[in-house]
Amino acid sequence: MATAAITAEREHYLNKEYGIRSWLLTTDHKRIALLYLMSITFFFFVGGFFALLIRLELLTPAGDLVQADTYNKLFTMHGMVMVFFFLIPSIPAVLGNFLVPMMIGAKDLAFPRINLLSWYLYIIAGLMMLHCIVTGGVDTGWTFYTPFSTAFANTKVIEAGLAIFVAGFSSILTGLNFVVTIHRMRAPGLTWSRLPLFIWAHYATSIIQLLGTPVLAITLVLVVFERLFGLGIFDPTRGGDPLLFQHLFWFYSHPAVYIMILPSMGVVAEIVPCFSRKRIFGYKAIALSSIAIAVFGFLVWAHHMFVAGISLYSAMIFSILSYLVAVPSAIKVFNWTATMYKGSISFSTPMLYAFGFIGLFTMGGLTGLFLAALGIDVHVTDTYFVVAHFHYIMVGGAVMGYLGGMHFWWPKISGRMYPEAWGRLAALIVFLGFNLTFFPQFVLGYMGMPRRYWQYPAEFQVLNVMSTAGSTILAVGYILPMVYFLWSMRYGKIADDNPWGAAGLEWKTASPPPTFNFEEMPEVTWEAYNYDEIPAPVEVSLER
Amino acid sequence: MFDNFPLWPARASTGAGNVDALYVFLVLLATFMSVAIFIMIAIFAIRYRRQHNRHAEQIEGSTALEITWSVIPLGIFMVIFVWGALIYFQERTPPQGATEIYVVAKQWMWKIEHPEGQREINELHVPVGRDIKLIMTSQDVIHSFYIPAFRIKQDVLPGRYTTEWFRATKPGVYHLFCAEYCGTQHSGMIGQIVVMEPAQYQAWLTGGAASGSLAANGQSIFLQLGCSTCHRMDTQGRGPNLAGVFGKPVQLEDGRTVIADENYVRESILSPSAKVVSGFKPIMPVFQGLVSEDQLTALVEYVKSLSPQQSGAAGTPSLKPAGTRSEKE
Amino acid sequence: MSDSPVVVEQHHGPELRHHFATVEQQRDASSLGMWLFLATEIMFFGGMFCAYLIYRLNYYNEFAAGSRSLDITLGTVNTIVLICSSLTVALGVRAAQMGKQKLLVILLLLTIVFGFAFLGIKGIEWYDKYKEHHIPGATFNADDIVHEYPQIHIDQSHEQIYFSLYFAMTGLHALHMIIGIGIFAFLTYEALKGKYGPQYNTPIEIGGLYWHFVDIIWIYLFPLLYLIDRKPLR
Amino acid sequence: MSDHVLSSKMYYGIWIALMVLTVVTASVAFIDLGPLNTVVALLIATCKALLVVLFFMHVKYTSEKLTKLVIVSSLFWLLLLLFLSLADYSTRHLGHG
Repeated sequence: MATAAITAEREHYLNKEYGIRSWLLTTDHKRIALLYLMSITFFFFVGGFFALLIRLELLTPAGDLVQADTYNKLFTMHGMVMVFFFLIPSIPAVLGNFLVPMMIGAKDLAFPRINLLSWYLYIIAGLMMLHCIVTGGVDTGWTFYTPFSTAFANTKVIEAGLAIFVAGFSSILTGLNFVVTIHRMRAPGLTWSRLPLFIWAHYATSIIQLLGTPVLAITLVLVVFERLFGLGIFDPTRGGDPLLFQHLFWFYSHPAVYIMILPSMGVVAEIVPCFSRKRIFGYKAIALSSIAIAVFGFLVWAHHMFVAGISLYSAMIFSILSYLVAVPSAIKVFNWTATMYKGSISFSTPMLYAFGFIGLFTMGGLTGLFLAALGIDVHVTDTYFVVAHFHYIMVGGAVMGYLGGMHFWWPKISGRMYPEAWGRLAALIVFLGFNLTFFPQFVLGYMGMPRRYWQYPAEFQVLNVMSTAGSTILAVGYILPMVYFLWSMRYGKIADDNPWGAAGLEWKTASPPPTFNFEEMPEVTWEAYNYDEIPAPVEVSLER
Repeated sequence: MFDNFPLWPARASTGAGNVDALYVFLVLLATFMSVAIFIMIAIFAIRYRRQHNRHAEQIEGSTALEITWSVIPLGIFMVIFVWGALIYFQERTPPQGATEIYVVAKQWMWKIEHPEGQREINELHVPVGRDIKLIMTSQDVIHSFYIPAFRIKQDVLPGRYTTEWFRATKPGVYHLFCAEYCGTQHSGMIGQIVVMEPAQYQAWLTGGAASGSLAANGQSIFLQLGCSTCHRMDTQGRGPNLAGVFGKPVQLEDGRTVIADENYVRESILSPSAKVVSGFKPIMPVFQGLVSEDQLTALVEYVKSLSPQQSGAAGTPSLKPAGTRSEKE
Repeated sequence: MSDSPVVVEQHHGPELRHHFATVEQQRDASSLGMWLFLATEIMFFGGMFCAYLIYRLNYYNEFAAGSRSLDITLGTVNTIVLICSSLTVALGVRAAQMGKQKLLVILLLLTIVFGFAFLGIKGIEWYDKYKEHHIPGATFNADDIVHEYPQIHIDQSHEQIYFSLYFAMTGLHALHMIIGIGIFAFLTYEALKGKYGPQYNTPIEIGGLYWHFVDIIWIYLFPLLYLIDRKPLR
Repeated sequence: MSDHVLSSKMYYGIWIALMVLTVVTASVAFIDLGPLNTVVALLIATCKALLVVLFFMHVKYTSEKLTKLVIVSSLFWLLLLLFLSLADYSTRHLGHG
């Protein structure tokens, strides 16, 4: 990977060993992070390809590009691939894997071999998913609603279910590793109140992975059993209740949204103070709000079921609880904004992504208020309003945070700088493309266009064309960073150990770090985000 | 078909205005909040952009400020919750005396039966200004009956009845969508809601080739299946007399009490032994798989018609005593 | 790994992995890891407990009748077998702590024997269910149960839900038992090589935690599946 | 953690208690206590589980609060799942289809 030019002087995790075996059998969390980076990038583009086909089909009201069955498979596999093979592992398994041990001053995660195992499980799951896709695919929607998935769909439901089961196992093991590492491996002096907020966010995420994922696993097992052996637990013709499936499914799948967004919030909480040269505003509130989101996130699942036939009274309970989870999110947004007040703000690429994140997450969160309001939800649920809302959270939020984090830590990961001008351009393209793609969908949703429609009435066309146009811009915005990241590995400027003048232990070691992260094991004597004690770096130049 | 303003759906029911009002409130609130955040970020980013001669001022936080911006949103959220819940309560409480129309969904069509016996597919004719209650079930997978112009939607489940209601206010033709993904032709499971002036509607009703009222249909199925040999109109039958039963509480063998609503009647036909009426033996044969959803609908409507005062005002739900279970499936 | 530039080989045994500072830190980490894993297992079975709870409340008659059709003697014996295995595991951990190598191996082997005994008895029970056509699916038939209790009302399809849950719960529990036996076979192999002693016995301890947990799941499955309603019929 | 070795007598004691409770729960099931049958069965099961957790799994002797926290929070989450699901099922009969 790295070239001989720099490796002559210093040994680090990239050049310590060479050859495919040194990667496939590594237990170094940093190398595993890179393995994950490559695999999730692959799945991101697979899922993105499906998304583009979906958008192209929706360019015209008639179903003319692909068959109805094909379209149904496209949105199903777009959802499954993006949720289970990109979003859920994205930040935790790549940035989290790379940074959690370094940020707490540890040599590695607590269980390095389990870490490698979880990557292999992910790959096995990914291969199962790919096999499922190329041999015919699955058309249940990523939600697997019964009795369609158990008794009516004649696509590869079992294979897809098992793939997600295995991916879930991988996700559980990652979360388990993080919790143990954060509890047991912190450097001397690194108390809980001195932990970076990125660590708090990952701790909260891991709680959800540990306690939520098994419920999805057993639910999918029951669906598989039902198809294989005809159990009838979710089959209404045999006294089963299809709503029970929805309860169990959403018990995981609502908190899963927080698995995707919490790490992104952690990334933003690192970027904003660094590029404002400020201590973070209200450290405690942001840290605790991560935990609060993880806990409250489990109390709100049935707001996906307000029109599904649940009781009126439980709908009201779940509606009011849904508003509770909005409060900690609001606190975070306000505190990030307040952090910038009287700062010294730089417009570097990671900060642009952080701006984008705050803006888009705010809009996604606020439209969540619409969906939690019972009377509105009845009208807009299962329409494009919901589609727009969760893309604002998951793409506008989670993916923006992921890209921001990738730019922020790329010098540490690769030892090279990416071209700053291209970085800013890509951030702008992503922001514009994203809004053009998804904002029209809010309007479409309120007008009543249902989701998962292969063909639609003609009056919805103008907005759909806008959305499709936006999606092509978005695609360019996503391909650009991949290109210049690859380019920078050979031609990028050599990065300093701490190019941003950032606080945090990961910046106190070399770029790229040595195999065991630190030449000398650190001892922490300072508070988090001590930007008053670190001089601002020279601005990164825009050349190239 | 649609208003001149193409970015807003038609508004054609009494409930739609309420939903729109809350929606407009939320749009204003969300716009205000987003713009406020954007402007703050823009001002801070420009006013405090990095300059050589200026350093950041450290501010650790402000508990008072943080409490303020937690409590005020919470207060606003509670207002939204109450407002939304009121609309929802109204949407899910059909008024007394609503006309009851049966909907049977299947992959991929809507079958609709009027109490007068009219049958329609993928079309629903209703008069302006009358309360309409839809009693819906599915033959296969979950569907969802969605009328954007009325702002109502309800999933249609196999194995039980769900309901929704509306009162149309404006004649016209409106979209009917299936909103819950149901397989290959999900996007083809659409139809029309035709709202007519009462006079026209009456003409439409009489014009169609109705094959007797739904209840009358039910009666002939009732006789055909031999139900009447046990369910006699006196006290001598081996099964309970069904006259006047609908909508009333029923004492069961095991001591429980249930309300005889649509779901109870349905269950008692399909799985008679589940909730046997006190004083009777579980001798009724199981009709699961022997009657179609359409026949079931007619039978339910027939049983309902035996309780005249209840017909059309089936079981005001809020009056049901607690501790009963009527929606088992 | 051993040629790391920073870690000077300290005076510790080979069982200490490079990235831990002390043996205590390593053991605490392993133990916490296992407890967290058990927490996920609780939620895994929790999904089935949730389904069980809701259907039992709705279909009590069928659940009671299904419960009666299970063999309570075999169920009780199996509970006792598992409790005995838990004892041998607990004593095994103690033997390892005290450095009694031979005793440790014997206790581990005994545990495995109990494990197989449990699975054997479970297999007999399943075979009986197979003969009675109580396995859910196309061949399911609960006529015998319906005829046995003419005084209560039994819906065949609801009876099938009981047996669906019975097989899902006991089946997944048995799968955990099989995994447990695998783990203990590995531990026995290592113990035979004399790996465990007062200094280092973490694998025995966390393997034991897993075994006890599987035992606890059964402790709940037994009353929930076998003892729903055994009292004399009215 | 459980550095000090517990006496084997105690393990046998716990084992005997577990055996007795098993026999008791199987026998009590044959006595008609009405709805209390379920309560008693679950109470006995919980006692047995507690004995195993506290003694066989050494939780009573661990100084580690974290282990207890993990156990308590996983049970809390399980109860969340059960109770919030029941919130729907137990109120559906109240109507409003």
